[in-house]
Amino acid sequence: MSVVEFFNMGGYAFYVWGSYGVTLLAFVIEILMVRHKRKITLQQVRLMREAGEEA
Amino acid sequence: MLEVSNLACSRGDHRLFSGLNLALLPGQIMQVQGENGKGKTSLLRTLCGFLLPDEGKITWCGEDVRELRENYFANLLYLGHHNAIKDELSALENLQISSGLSGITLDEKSAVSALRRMGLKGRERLPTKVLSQGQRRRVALARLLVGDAKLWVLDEPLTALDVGAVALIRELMAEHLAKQGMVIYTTHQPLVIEGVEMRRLSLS
Amino acid sequence: MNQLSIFKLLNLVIRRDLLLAMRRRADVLTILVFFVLVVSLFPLGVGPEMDMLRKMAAGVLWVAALLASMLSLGRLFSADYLDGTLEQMMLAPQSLSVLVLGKMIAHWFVSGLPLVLMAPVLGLQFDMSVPALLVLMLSLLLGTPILSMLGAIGAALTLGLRGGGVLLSLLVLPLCIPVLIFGSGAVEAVTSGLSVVSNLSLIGALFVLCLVFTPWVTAQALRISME
Amino acid sequence: MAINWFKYSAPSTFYGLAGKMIPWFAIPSVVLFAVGLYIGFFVAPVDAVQGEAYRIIFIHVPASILSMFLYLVMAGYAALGLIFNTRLSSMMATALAPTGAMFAFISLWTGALWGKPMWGAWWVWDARLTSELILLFLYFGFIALHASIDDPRRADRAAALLAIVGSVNVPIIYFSVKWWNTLHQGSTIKFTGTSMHVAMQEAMFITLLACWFYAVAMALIRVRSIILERERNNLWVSELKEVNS
Repeated sequence: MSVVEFFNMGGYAFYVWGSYGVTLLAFVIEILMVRHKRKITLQQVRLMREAGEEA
Repeated sequence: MLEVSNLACSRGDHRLFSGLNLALLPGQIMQVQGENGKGKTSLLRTLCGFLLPDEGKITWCGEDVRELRENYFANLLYLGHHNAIKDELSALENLQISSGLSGITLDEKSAVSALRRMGLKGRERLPTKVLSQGQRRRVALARLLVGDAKLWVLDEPLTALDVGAVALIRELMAEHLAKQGMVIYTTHQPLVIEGVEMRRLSLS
Repeated sequence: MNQLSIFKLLNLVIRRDLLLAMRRRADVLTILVFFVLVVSLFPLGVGPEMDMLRKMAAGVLWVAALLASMLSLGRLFSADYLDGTLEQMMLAPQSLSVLVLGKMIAHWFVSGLPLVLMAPVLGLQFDMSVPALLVLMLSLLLGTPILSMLGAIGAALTLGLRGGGVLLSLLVLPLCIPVLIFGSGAVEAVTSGLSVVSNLSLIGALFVLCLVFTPWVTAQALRISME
Repeated sequence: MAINWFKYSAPSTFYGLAGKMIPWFAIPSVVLFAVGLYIGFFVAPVDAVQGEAYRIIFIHVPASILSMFLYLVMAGYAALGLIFNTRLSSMMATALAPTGAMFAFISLWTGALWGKPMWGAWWVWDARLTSELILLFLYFGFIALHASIDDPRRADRAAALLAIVGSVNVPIIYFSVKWWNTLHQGSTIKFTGTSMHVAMQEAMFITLLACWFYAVAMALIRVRSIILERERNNLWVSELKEVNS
């Protein structure tokens, strides 16, 4: 099973790698979004705390 | 008899007040004082069962309000910032529907006399959208005359009322207290009823 | 005791809402005109060939009925919410579920019934046969109350929210898909000579299911929204 | 020793617990994906009928199962939060929704890409695909309703009620779509089931497990930021090392 044959997927390369590619993309996007949400929340908590200290 | 023990309320995640206790006996009147945003309205709405308190219990004649539900509502009359009247309907229709919902059978004659006493003589059948703000408030207040609710919860009842109307409200409150009714209210104008101890509860 | 009997309470609420609707007769007409408008758009879009139109008539009429009732649901509670009457209704010593059922029935009179009466007229635009028109009316008669009942849940959940109308449709339309399928399926069954009983009984089953559960669920939704 | 579950139901303690659990779900998920896909691509034989295209099922089927399963789990947490008023379960429901929606989307996308070589059309009104599409709408409804309400408490409870009503409707929708589909198109060919080679089933089961681990890890990460957001006024949040660093 040479590498080229593998990627060709018996002529269905577009469909197979299209599916797995988008799935990987969806996973990556979701992970990035969750990390971004965490960063934003931490920033927000810090801002609230500083605002709290000044009041 | 209304009793509140160790009540705590919050709006969103901001704690308004906690550990609040009060007891209102028949024939007593209590004013809730405090600057804006201190939770006066939230307290009144919690008493009516709209807001779920974080802690504490509200009991009516010894039973928890949440179990009583319909029986408690039968004895409760709440007047909020909104007038709770429909602009398309006439004052008479509004009053008949609101009393009908409270389970009070009200014939037209007594409805008209209630509206007349509120100073709406001749305007009973006009759609309320043509009335002035003060007159609309009087239509809302006409509910005080109808029905037998023992506990009045009034959120700033005197707003947009002229001197005559304020005197009328004072008179109605006096009558209600004489009949062993109870009143808990908020207001920004001073209100004194002769011969009655004006209790105060301050939310600080 | 102040607790009204179910029928007295229903009677009171339905009369109140219909009285209000009659004072604002324009709202009733806008729903009907919207229904007629949406249905008439399709031939313009698809082309006037009769056999094509006849095939898609049921689907078009049902989807238009769905959209028309979504349109009017926004006002089911929001008008009362804004002027404080909804608060008083929730404080009335009555069972909230029955009160909400009354409002649903009143809403159906205003938005569902006119659609049922108008549908056959529009059916002629699509050259539908008489039995098809009859089954269409019957399926709409059973189906539109379900739309009002499911829609009431959405209206209660999106009470007082900005962008409530669109959000309401997003929440409720997926839930109405079974009714749409069986409704248009009934008309297709009769045009292709099959028996209509299965479709209509399925819609009837959904109707009873909704009649039992939606008032209580809507009452819970109102309590959540009014907090 | 009886684990005091109520201790962990308080958001502050659950925050720490969730933090420790995330690696225990994230790492196995990656490992299982690698193993599952390896078996799927190298061990499993070529399918007689569909050639190589069938290998898409190793992600399509797990995604479909997960999207349905996560919706029911979400409705379960939502019901718990609504009935017992436990804020943590409502937060869990909110945390699960985006991941569930993503799996529904993946299931639709891979279903379409699989349908093209199999049935010659990108989108086929097959009963399963159509109900998957409706499930995606239900997810969007949940997320949109939750996002459009400012007060977090009302948002949780309103979205919870919608999730419960939705979960009651999922079977009704599925059967009505199935009934509708067979009425118009006749029954579609069945390709999952016993006729599959054992390696195929193994691969699919492993990737299913991998997706499940992934979903739990994502939910835990997201629920931690929701907890932070909701508890930002509380003392324990300001003492957290992440906040001070």
